[in-house]
Amino acid sequence: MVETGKKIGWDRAEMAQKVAIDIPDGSYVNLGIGIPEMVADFVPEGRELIYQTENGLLGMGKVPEEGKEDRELVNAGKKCVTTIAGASYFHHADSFSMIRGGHIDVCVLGAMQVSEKGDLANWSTGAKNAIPAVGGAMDLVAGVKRIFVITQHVTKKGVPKIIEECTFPLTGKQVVESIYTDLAIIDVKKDGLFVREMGPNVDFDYLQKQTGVELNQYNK
Amino acid sequence: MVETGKKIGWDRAEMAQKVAIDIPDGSYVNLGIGIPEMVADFVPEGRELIYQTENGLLGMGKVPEEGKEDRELVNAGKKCVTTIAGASYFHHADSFSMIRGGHIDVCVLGAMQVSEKGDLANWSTGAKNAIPAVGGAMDLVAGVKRIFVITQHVTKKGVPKIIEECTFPLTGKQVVESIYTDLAIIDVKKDGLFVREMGPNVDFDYLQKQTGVELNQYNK
Amino acid sequence: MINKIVKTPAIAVNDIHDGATVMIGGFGEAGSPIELIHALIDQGAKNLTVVSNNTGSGNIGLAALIEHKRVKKMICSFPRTANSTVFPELYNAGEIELELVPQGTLAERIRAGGAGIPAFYTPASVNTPLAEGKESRVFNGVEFVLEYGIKADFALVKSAKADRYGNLLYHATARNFGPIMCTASKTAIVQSKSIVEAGEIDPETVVTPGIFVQRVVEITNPAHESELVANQMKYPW
Amino acid sequence: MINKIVKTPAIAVNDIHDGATVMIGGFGEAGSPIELIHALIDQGAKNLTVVSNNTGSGNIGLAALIEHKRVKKMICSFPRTANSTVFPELYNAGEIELELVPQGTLAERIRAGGAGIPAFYTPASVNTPLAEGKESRVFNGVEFVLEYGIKADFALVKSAKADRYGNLLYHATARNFGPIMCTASKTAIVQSKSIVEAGEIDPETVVTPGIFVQRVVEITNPAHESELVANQMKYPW
Repeated sequence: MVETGKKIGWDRAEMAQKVAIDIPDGSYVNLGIGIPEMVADFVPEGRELIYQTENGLLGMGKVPEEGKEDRELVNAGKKCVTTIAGASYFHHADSFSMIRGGHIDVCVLGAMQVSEKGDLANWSTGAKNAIPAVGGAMDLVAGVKRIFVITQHVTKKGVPKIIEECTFPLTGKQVVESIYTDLAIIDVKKDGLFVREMGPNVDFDYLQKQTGVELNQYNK
Repeated sequence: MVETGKKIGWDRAEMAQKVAIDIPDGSYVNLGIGIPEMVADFVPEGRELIYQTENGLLGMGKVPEEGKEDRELVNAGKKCVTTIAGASYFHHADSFSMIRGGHIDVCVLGAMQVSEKGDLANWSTGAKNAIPAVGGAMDLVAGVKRIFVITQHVTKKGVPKIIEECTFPLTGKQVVESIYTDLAIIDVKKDGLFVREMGPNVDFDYLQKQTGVELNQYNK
Repeated sequence: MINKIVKTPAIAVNDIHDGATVMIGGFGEAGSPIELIHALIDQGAKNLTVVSNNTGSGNIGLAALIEHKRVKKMICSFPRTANSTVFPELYNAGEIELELVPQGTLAERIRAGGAGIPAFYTPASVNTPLAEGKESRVFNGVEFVLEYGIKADFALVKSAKADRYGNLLYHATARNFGPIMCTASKTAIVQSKSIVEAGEIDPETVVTPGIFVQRVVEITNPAHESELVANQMKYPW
Repeated sequence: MINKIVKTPAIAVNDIHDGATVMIGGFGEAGSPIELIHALIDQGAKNLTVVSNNTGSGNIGLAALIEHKRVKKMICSFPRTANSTVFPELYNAGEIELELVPQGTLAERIRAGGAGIPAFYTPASVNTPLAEGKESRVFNGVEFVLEYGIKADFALVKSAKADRYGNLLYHATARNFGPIMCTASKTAIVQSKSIVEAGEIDPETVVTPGIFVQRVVEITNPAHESELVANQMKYPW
């Protein structure tokens, strides 16, 4: 039972922080567009992560100071960024060699749907008049060692995003390792989805009701 | 009939010069190890050729002055070279992208045997105890637009090198455009081998006797 | 003397023919060769197949080329931008074809085209709609899809520094598709912010060796796509 | 703090195990990581599969590794040199295996290994003995042969400049196989003539981004292979 009136679950910053804690020191990381980008703000003290952006930069730094933007120094979301000391530029084929070749340790992506098996749908609703646009998502899920998803637990209309089988076109099959939502952290295991942690004022029954597939608890 | 006592055919430098004359201004050229390297010494005045060496240099220059050699600035024959203004270095995969991708205009190679159809054998006699070593020859003949062969017309033992079918293992099939020997320049055409030019004191009958396959004359 | 420098964008794009396949560099605004694209609009070639990661912004650059119905087909990974309705409208009206390709596959297909590799296998898109109808094959227990190299008649690319041989340096993430597109096209046409003497570019730092470039035109003050879009400019103006 | 710098070649090659696949950079003398190879000889790993363009000169470097019977199999394009009898003797005695690969195919197979491409088609070697037993396929009327990516457990590579992240610059034609071997190996071990502070290498000029490198050791005065051979040196000395 979840009490009303209290804040339920985590806000976006807290979600990003949960992801950040799970990325080991020294990792090479690709952050998707949107909430995933916030992960960079919460790297625990003492850890050094190297950010790759698939449009040709390894060693992406912070957002530039106002007035110091370079329109041709951007991330995959086409926002202006900076470089760290020790950065490098490369062309697109080399960039995706890093990705496809398994050299990136962690990729954090948004999701429309995630299935019980770790299938991810995050590029198209399959709707008739939608312009299909895939970008680098399929290459990332196929090549990066660990895929973390960060997403609201349900859609704005309250429909579960974590479900038995994705109904939207897939980005990749059996690719997601863990799902970080506003309500919980859920690991994708061979024998199902396991809840690792729940947000403030979230209990298992409440979480299960917001989820389209049966959840499991560790040690139960 | 060829008169005795007179110099018959061309020497190596003259052979190299004949090749050089046939390479158009502005060409990108890869020169094989040995006699082919001499071609660079005979580029006609007013022409600019760019030399690629498959070990990662475009814009190879002359042999360095004595004492100025850099042991890590070498050509495919592992001899010290220099660079021209406007040169570039690249790794081996990029180098063979140039070659395989059809970006090199002309490659000049030595030969053990050339067939009537333009098949080339230049890497192995197929002998039992020989250590097979192929280098970049197969990539060059498969990728470069025009393959010129420069070779003695017959072996040291007097055996014809231009023959109906190669008996040695092939480097590539139907790849040679023209053959420059000490005796003649021969073009490989769909309907046979055509003699374009003969060396000093060489006549057609003599040439034919030194050749293991029927030769044709242009305009006959 | 080898000299690939031409005087104007108009001369540079003069022989792009109707029906040509044209690769256009850029990732969004970064590396987009706007002046060359505008010269191509002026030149008039149509029925083009364009290979480019995106479909342009606003009503300038690539979006303008599409808007003027010069493009029969787009091969790209992300034909959506927040600030352009040009492509979506034509696409929904059935007036432009789209071949949607995952970004890494697009990059590798272009590289393969330039490297003489007719086809290769990639894990990207397996088990998705983008692999439908494609050959697949299992290597060591993992499924891959067969993808083909792409070649083009022309490439339009933006560089930061060039010389008469066509050696190129790029600026920051404007590099993106430029180097591989130069390799995959018969005629690579480059607009460069500066042109320097041969030898001024350190051979250790050359990104695109001149062999891959056929024409270079100096555009010292290229327009900023985002500024043009913000000012609601439409090409031609 | 990420710091890939290790103090000695011995530490750098410490965990190379018996039976490992090891890529060794170099085209003849240029780019050959002699000090790392000698450390590997001292370390003792055997039954190695070595991927390298050549088989070494004299009785030092790669030739010495082979002479000490540490190498079970060579994958290379040109196992002949004017001044080494080490490989030919073992080969003719049936004591070392050879997989002969055209140089461009070798380079592309290494690149593919590093780029997550399991297999690709190339025109090189078609209709030759080196294509025998290999799958072939016709694309647009031209025959190609199927070749597979190569991965390695370790790479030994020589660079000119490095930083703690593993970013590398090379010198002249010593670059050759180094960059692609770093991408294709789980653990790329680099000996560098100098190590500089992070940020001293211009991001525009980095040849091997640090992500592909696991260990860097500074060797400020590497031996010259040709000098050692001329002096008839034998390793270990």
